[in-house]
Amino acid sequence: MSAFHLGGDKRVPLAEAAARVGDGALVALGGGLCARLPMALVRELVRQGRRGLHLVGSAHSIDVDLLIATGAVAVCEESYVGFEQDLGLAPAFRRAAREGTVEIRESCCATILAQLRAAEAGVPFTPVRGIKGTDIEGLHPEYARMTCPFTGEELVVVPPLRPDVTLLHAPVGDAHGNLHLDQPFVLDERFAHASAQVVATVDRIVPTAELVTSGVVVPGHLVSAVAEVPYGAHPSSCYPGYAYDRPHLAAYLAAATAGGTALDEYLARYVAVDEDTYVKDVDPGRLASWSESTAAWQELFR
Amino acid sequence: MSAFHLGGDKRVPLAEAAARVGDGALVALGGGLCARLPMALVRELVRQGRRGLHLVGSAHSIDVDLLIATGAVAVCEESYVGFEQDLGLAPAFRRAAREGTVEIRESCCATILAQLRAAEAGVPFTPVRGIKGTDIEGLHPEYARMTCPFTGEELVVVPPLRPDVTLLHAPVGDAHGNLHLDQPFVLDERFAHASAQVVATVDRIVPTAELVTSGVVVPGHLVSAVAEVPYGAHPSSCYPGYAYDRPHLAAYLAAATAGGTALDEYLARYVAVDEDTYVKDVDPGRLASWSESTAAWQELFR
Amino acid sequence: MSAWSLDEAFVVALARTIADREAVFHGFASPCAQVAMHVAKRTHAPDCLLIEGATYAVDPVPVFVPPTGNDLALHRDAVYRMRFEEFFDAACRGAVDRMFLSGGQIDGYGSTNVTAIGGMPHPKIKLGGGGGGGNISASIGALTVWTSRHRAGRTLVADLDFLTDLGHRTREGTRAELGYTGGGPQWLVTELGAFDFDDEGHARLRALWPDVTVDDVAAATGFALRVALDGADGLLDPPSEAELAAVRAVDPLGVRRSEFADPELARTFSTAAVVS
Amino acid sequence: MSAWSLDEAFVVALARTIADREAVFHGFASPCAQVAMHVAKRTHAPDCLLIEGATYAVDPVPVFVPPTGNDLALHRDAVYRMRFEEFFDAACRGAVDRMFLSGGQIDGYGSTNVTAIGGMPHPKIKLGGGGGGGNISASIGALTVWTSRHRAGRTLVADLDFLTDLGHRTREGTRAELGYTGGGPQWLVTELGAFDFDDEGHARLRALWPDVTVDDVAAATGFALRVALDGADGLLDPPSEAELAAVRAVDPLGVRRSEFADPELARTFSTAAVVS
Repeated sequence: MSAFHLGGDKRVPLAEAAARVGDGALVALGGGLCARLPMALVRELVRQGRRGLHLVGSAHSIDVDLLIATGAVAVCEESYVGFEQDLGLAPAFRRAAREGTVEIRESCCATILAQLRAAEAGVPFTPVRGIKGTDIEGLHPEYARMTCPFTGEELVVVPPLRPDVTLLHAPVGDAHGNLHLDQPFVLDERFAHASAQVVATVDRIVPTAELVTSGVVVPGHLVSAVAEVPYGAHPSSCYPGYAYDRPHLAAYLAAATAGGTALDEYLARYVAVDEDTYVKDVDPGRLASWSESTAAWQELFR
Repeated sequence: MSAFHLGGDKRVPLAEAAARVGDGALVALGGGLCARLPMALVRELVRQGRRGLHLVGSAHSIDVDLLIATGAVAVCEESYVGFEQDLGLAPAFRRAAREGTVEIRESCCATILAQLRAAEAGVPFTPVRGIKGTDIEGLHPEYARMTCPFTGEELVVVPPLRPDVTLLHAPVGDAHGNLHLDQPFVLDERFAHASAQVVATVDRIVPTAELVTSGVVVPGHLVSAVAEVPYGAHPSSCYPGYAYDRPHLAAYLAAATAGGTALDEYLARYVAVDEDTYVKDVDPGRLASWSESTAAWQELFR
Repeated sequence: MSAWSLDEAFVVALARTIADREAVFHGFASPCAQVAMHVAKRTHAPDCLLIEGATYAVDPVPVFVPPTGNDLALHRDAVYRMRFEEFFDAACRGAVDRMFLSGGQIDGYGSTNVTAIGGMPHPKIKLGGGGGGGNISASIGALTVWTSRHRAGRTLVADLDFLTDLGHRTREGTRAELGYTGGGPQWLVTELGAFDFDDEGHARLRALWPDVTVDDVAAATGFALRVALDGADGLLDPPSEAELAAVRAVDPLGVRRSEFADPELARTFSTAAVVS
Repeated sequence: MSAWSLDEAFVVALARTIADREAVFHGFASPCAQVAMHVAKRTHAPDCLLIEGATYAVDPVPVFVPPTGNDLALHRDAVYRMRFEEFFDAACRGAVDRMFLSGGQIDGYGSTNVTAIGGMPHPKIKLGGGGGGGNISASIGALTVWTSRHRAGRTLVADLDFLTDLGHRTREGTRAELGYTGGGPQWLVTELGAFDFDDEGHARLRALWPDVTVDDVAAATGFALRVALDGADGLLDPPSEAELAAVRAVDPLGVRRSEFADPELARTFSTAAVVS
């Protein structure tokens, strides 16, 4: 009845959570860069052979690249996909752009934000500052220009962005789908409110009272399913549990850059397996060493 | 240099804080209904004889009514002014509306919100859902209508709302103007970001480290001045310190309804005096009894 | 034998307009609606999403209902509190299923005036104002409109002095013509009876309180009465013991009673007979 | 006698473009700018408002600069963290005074391409993308543009393959014609020299690193060089001991070095002479 997701126990196995994402869905990815990415859900979507996804997000990395590498993506509407100065360009993304196998509808952070807010506020258009005069505007025939009735200036206006589903990973949640995140929240809150549903993984399900002490950031009434998947953001970070797994990311990049057999081997070893096997293999427990000392923390990045 | 208010110790006496509000200023009032209203600042504005204010806010009560009663207000752009079912209509507001001494530009909560967001996001117009077809629209010649370029539907569009100053009261703050509030924040955050400056009172100035434990809600870089004024929200509530002072509010309403000498006596006793004298007179310490027991809490409302 | 007062049954009637698994909201200065929501949550609608008025707290369990709507007693220990903008966005995009609205004047299409008797800019009586109603009455799924001041004859009017909140029709046209997807007023509950809204969006009397006649209602109503008395889905039926217990537990201070004129508060009923 | 490397002096030059009491921001994947901001905060601009890249933390004291921009090491113990929307709103309304921008291509007007070499929809090399630059380059007070890849000759170009971020002019016209109030590029710092922007909004070479000639710059630059060598307000002057100490303290992992080709990292200088 309600557009909200009311009541009850929303815990499901990971496979069932990922099954909420249909082929061709408009999917928002939570987290940003190499932090708090919903990687267990991404891997499960690959396992389930999802196709034709329209991805939207701000600045992302292995989540988007892995989905592209496995042929799951039709449209990529992110503001950035890559591995920063540390590990460089995103190989599958770069190849797909060159070969035209994915439609690259590159966007800008504040434009995506404006579109999400329009969706949240139930209005069919909203103006944005900037973009006008850039070539980003030309990638978006769905935008328009309008003249301000008060000042006479012309601005780009954009339609609302209403993801079918937002995929989030949080360190803790409860059985009702209430989630606690630490800052930066990136666009997670805005995605959650603008989407038809949120599907979440959490490192730990905790009692509601414990969650309230930390603070509920995304309320359960926006969440349709939550799966407990320890290390569900790996190889991205999810503090305080685990830092970014630089060697694993480098291994992915080498495999994805080489493609062919190398990529197949990566996928067979890390994606085709279940998450328990994955965790045993990658041993993410070592990434908790960040909290031991500054030296130990730095060591994870050398 | 920056539009933000950077650095330094921003503590000032109450008189100096209120002096940041000029005659004719567009003033946003924090808090809502009878909770966390910036009453010490309101009383000080009356003492200083401020005139011609344009008030904006959501649902307010004695803050607006007292400023109107003392002739400080030219334009009232609130979504509600009154004392709910408990104490009824706002006497000075009602009288001023009837006599035409204040321009009543009544607005709606979500419209004010949309206007503040336009100011925050630096855009010169924004559409709103609703309002169209109501008589509220007719009170606002500054609104317009536009046709959505995507759907063809006609919506009301509104200009940004950029208060000259937002007046806030918070239970605690630090010397840099960082403020902690408890929810509901009402429009305090949005006002703070959309305004040229925030002027705040706090019940207590605490060390920054202590404030961080509670959580900074309004950051110091939005705040130009902060004054420590214990019970600065009285007779509205500021939990956990003090509940709503129902007998005092009833006394104000009786005086403002009667007008003339009765109002003069109220003003002489409670407004013309300094805040120390005020606090000694009204004895707000008794309003901490809410935390003793449910019975004691209820007693405050009987 | 059970006995109850009109104010209790009135709150129960409002509560019964809420379906389970709805997201429901009341504005401030609305104690009857406020109490009704908590009664519904504790009786037939445990899985409704209750958004507690001016606190925007989700499914709180109030310590008690105080006479002011932004008070800690209403939301202490809530698991989650919406931000102001979060609630209004949800309401504007149609994610809120029901809101309670009242007014100093209500017309036959369920539009309300909470701004000014005598209209603007020269009001005879300036009322408090509409809060967010002018926005969200457009987009919320359904509205339960109520008044406890029907009998005096000045509330249900043919023409509003000022239209603050949207019913089924304004001078500019219908909801559909205005482009609003919210369903508009579904029920209008008064201290005399209960109305729904017909295919033209006009109020239609569906039930009376036991001590009220159609003539009483007609005499108090400024628009032409449309009548289809069929019990109004049981809205005005005697409260159950559970409902009465919930009213009394939620509202020990009797804040709901502040909405009624004294003579209405004297109206009492029992399972045996009307005791008036 | 003090000695330093080009990467250290480069970061110091970027830092010196920041005035005290400015609100400054760097995008992600920008370690030189990131380190520069913390160097400025610890030396000549203690009262700048430092917004730490993709964490949006205000005036944090990083434990160290890690090689990824959304990491707890950058903002642990920060007094305040902006929300994503809070930062972008502030930038869009003009409350942020300076941003650092780089690009795979930069034209004479300081516009940048971080989207695609070879343009869209058929890129030869798809770059990462612009983050929020396409919006906020319009409205931020001033931009410090930099590149550590000038020498190769493909970065400073006459015409961009794709315009991601706004310099002083686009095909559609000037900033004023586009209606943008942000001041646009103020400085362009490269591993060869430093440019400002003249009255036409075009880059103008103002200073060279000690081991670089105008001919070196001309050979590496795709647009016609405008030259007004006057020291560029000392941007490229030798770092002070305090500045060098700050660089080394902020960036013990040398993350800034990832921006440079190996030969550039071998460039070292001292107070006595250029040692190259």
